[in-house]
Amino acid sequence: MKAAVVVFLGTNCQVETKAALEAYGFETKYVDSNTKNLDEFDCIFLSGGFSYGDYLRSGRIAKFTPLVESLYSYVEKQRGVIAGICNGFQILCEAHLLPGALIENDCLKFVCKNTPLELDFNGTKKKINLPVAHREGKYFYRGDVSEFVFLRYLKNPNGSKDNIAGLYDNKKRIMGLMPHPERAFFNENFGFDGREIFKIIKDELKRG
Amino acid sequence: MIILKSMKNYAAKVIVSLRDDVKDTQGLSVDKMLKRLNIEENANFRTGKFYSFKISAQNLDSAKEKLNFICSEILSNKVVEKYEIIDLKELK
Amino acid sequence: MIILKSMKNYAAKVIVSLRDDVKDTQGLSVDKMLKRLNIEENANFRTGKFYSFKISAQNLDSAKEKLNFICSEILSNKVVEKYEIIDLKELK
Amino acid sequence: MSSSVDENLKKEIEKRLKRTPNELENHLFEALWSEHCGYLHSKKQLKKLNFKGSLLPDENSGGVKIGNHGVFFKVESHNHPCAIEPYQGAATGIGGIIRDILALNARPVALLNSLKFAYPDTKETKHIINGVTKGISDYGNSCGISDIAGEVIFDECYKDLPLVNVMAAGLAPLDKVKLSAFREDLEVVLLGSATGLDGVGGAAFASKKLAKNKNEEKIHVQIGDPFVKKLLIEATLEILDLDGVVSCQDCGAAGLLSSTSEMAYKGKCSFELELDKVHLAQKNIEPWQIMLSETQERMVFALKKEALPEVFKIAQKYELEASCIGRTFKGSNYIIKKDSKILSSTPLDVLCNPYCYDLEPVFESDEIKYLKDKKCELFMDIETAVEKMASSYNLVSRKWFYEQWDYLVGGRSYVAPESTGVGVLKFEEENCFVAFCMDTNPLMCALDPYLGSQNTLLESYRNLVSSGFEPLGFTNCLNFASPKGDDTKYSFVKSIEGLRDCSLKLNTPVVSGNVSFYNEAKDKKIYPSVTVGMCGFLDINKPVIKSGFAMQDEIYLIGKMINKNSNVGGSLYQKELLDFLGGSVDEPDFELEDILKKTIFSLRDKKILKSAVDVSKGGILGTLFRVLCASNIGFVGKLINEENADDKLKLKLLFGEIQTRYIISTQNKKELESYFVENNIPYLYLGKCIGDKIKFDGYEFELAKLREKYLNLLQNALED
Ligand SMILES: Nc1ncnc2c1ncn2[C@@H]1O[C@H](COP(=O)(O)OP(=O)(O)O)[C@@H](O)[C@H]1O
Ligand SMILES: [Mg+2]
Repeated sequence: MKAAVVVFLGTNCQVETKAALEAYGFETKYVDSNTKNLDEFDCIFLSGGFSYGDYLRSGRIAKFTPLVESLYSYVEKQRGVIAGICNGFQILCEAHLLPGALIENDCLKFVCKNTPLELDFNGTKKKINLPVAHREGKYFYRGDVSEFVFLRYLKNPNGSKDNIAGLYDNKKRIMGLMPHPERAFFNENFGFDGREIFKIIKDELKRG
Repeated sequence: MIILKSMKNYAAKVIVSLRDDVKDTQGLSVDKMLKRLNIEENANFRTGKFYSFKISAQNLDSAKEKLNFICSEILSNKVVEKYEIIDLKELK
Repeated sequence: MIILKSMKNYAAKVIVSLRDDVKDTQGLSVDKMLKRLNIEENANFRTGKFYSFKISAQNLDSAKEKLNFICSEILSNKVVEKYEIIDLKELK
Repeated sequence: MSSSVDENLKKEIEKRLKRTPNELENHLFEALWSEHCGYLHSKKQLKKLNFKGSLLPDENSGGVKIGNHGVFFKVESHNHPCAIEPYQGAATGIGGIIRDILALNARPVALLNSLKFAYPDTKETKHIINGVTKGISDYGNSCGISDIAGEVIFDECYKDLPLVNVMAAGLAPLDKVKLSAFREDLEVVLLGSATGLDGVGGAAFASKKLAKNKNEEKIHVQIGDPFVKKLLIEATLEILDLDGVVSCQDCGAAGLLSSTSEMAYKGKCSFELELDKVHLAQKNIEPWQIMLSETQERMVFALKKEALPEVFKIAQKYELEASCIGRTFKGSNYIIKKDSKILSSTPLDVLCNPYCYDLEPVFESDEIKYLKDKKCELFMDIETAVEKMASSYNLVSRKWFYEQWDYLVGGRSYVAPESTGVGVLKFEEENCFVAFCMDTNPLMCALDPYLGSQNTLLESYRNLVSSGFEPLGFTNCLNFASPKGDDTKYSFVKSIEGLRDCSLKLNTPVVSGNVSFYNEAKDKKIYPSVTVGMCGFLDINKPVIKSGFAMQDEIYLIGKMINKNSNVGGSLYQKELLDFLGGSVDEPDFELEDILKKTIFSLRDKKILKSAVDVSKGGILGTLFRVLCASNIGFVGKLINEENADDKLKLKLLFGEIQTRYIISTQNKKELESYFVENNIPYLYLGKCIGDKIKFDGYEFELAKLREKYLNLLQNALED
């Protein structure tokens, strides 16, 4: 399976994300913001960081790149899975590939800490811990997205509506989450629960 | 981009703020502070972002159109934000 | 704080932005993007914050005084920022 | 010439130059012959330090060698800028120290900081603390460099005089390291943000006392752009890997002038700078302003002509501006040209080799003697004392700070903050972990700069040892008041001698550092604040030792034993509980330090050791209290080891700070004690982790109550 790890100017979690994907058996490649065709990849990863400095609003400027253009056609063709972590999630929301938006944390500060979460995938619920690290991670939406939510905070760190930490689009081909699974992957001190997220993605891909 | 001879420059000022159904946490925090400092009981703060910039266009109408595009597509996200043009005038 | 019977309410709108001699890094970055997107060659973007709120005072003059105090002491940092009152009027 | 260069220096310059400097040159000298750039008062003293075993101590940053890699680390002060504009001051401090590491072609991988503030109870101080914290957060997080450790100290001597010392660490394969010296016949390229008026005159500003009115200083504010910094990091690392790129230096204090003149001086060749070539942020900027601008996010490269196209290509890829601003050639002059006219040509050995003052001989003043001779006769009852110490700003959790800083980005961070005394990075390239920490002990340095600076260095050393790391080298930041003052001269010289002697005894060199004088305002100066940042090594197959306790852990003290005759001058409890500063500072026992290190390492290897922590601020009880709160575990035991102790003595035994001690825990009492006996290790059984109370010698405290303060005191103070 082949995964692309997207590197915008200002992205900074690509190394860990790539390492985690490779540990999960993906063949991975970095792609930059000018990439116009993503068809060779089964899975596109938008990793964390501060794309274009997160100026104006997190994820906003990245939206205007050829890469995000090509994400639209990737989705249209139903080619593979797209996953956005942290800044990647913000970009997907700004690009309206996922519903809702991520706005400034209620505490008005950057928050970096390990948080307990409930992972709810295919009907099985599980408690996991993942680190979060963001300033604009409060999820806001209108309408009802509950059936697409797969990750909720058990101790809400940012004021997200309904404790939402991660969700799918309605076809379950695009997923976004604020916590960093790639940071809970290699080291007992931060746990290994991140692997659960990569497993879901792999299962999604197998599902075809 | 080809800049035509007939292009004029316009100065634009815009405010982008959260929609009314989105909690304005920053505003609430200033409210609290003013209350604590005994300055204002209930200031009902709303916050937004202010942008001023120059755009070039052939006439005021097309400047307006361009400005609306910039505001709706680049400076704001309609899911959570709204914008208000507070000034647009030709630069001489 | 004792709120006197004769207090009136005023609506204030304020813009706080970087002083002209202070580099606006966000603005520079947006300039670059607008150029990259072929939207505007040299937009000279400046960014700031917008606040709207209510203040109570006995008359317009003391409202102004209070507003200036809030702007200079709470909403802005005079080392790098300036403020501009764009509106102050009585609320009926 | 401007008033900030004194008359004697002015004469010296004319004598060496054999003419009167012109207007532009006046500005050049004012900057390069400033304390900040020229180290006028410190240069002779710094030579005393022990650099033996360090890697490239004369470069932008020195380091230590691990296998085929260099680990480079350095600390920088941004005290003056933070007093004026805390947010930008802290941000650009981080930006600056990152560049010093980057210039060597080392990827910056970690940040640390040592912050000193007044107590957070006034609006002004809260503004400073919030601004500094957010500045570090917005800048460091956005650049993608994890903030792994540091310290925060509160004392009223830092009122309006905050100290913001930031440290960066980076890694580079030894064969890729680039130096800063020019060579002849190279093109010189300036990469990064367009030069503007920001920060003009910053070097001179940092070389004098703060003016009373902050607004007078506004022209000096430097503005940081972390996004551009991130691009600059990536672009620089690519450029420095190109063939034909010879040398590199950052543009820090005194900007373009300081970097290029130093590079030329080190490279023993002439440099000709063409001002018209420099890419500018604004028109109407004077030649001297271009030279002295401290616009952030700029790097200087010297390279062979053939490499130019590749360099510009990389710049373009990262959307950075670059310009070729001049060239080097055989000679020894620094030449500035504009419109093909020569504006200035000065010999580099005059420009870059400022007059240096002698601080010696120095004397211990009556005031210091008086302090040392003072005896602490004050006391209070133990219950109140414990409650008070448990809610000391200086002892509670730093969570409020570090949760605003990304301590995980980059994939190397190995432990969470406060789980050990150091920040740890995985360094798989050399199959090891490296750890860093920062420490300062202003109270001890105020009483006895010689022992105080030794104890500071040893605190870092013990932080590393208690986590299982072998100390390799250290950096330092010497924060002092004006070097014109006799007390400051004395404490500066003694601090350096303390660091030197301690470093020789530990066989651990200094690799880099920074000096910040003039931390004083009208009627007020800071305590001498010697900040140490240390680096250590651990084999990747060995466990990092944590400080946390678990239920049923048996707790021991090893090392020096405190008694009624111990010297506890400079202990936190005297200052915080009794408002007392005086008495003699305890001396370290170097032989025992080494024995304790070996003990901890071998107990770890025998798997007898569960946790270890050095005993520092707050003494035995202060240290226990912090670990118990962090671990959320109760304790029952005996801490007072003298018969019939009164409250005064009890305070000393519980909270007194002496050197060369650790608290360790085990689940294997028998083996541990027999190891101690066999190896003749001084130890004391303190008690056991059990229940939800802290109980000792007839006293009893609810853990939950103390812990609430421990976790939330700072947040409550700072967010209110
Ligand atoms: N206290 C100190 N201990 C050891 N080295 C020091 C100390 N202060 C300065 N240095 C060294 O002097 C050199 C010049 O420092 P500095 O002017 O601060 O560099 P930069 O301008 O690159 O920040 C560096 O190599 C630095 O490590
Ligand atoms: Mg340097």
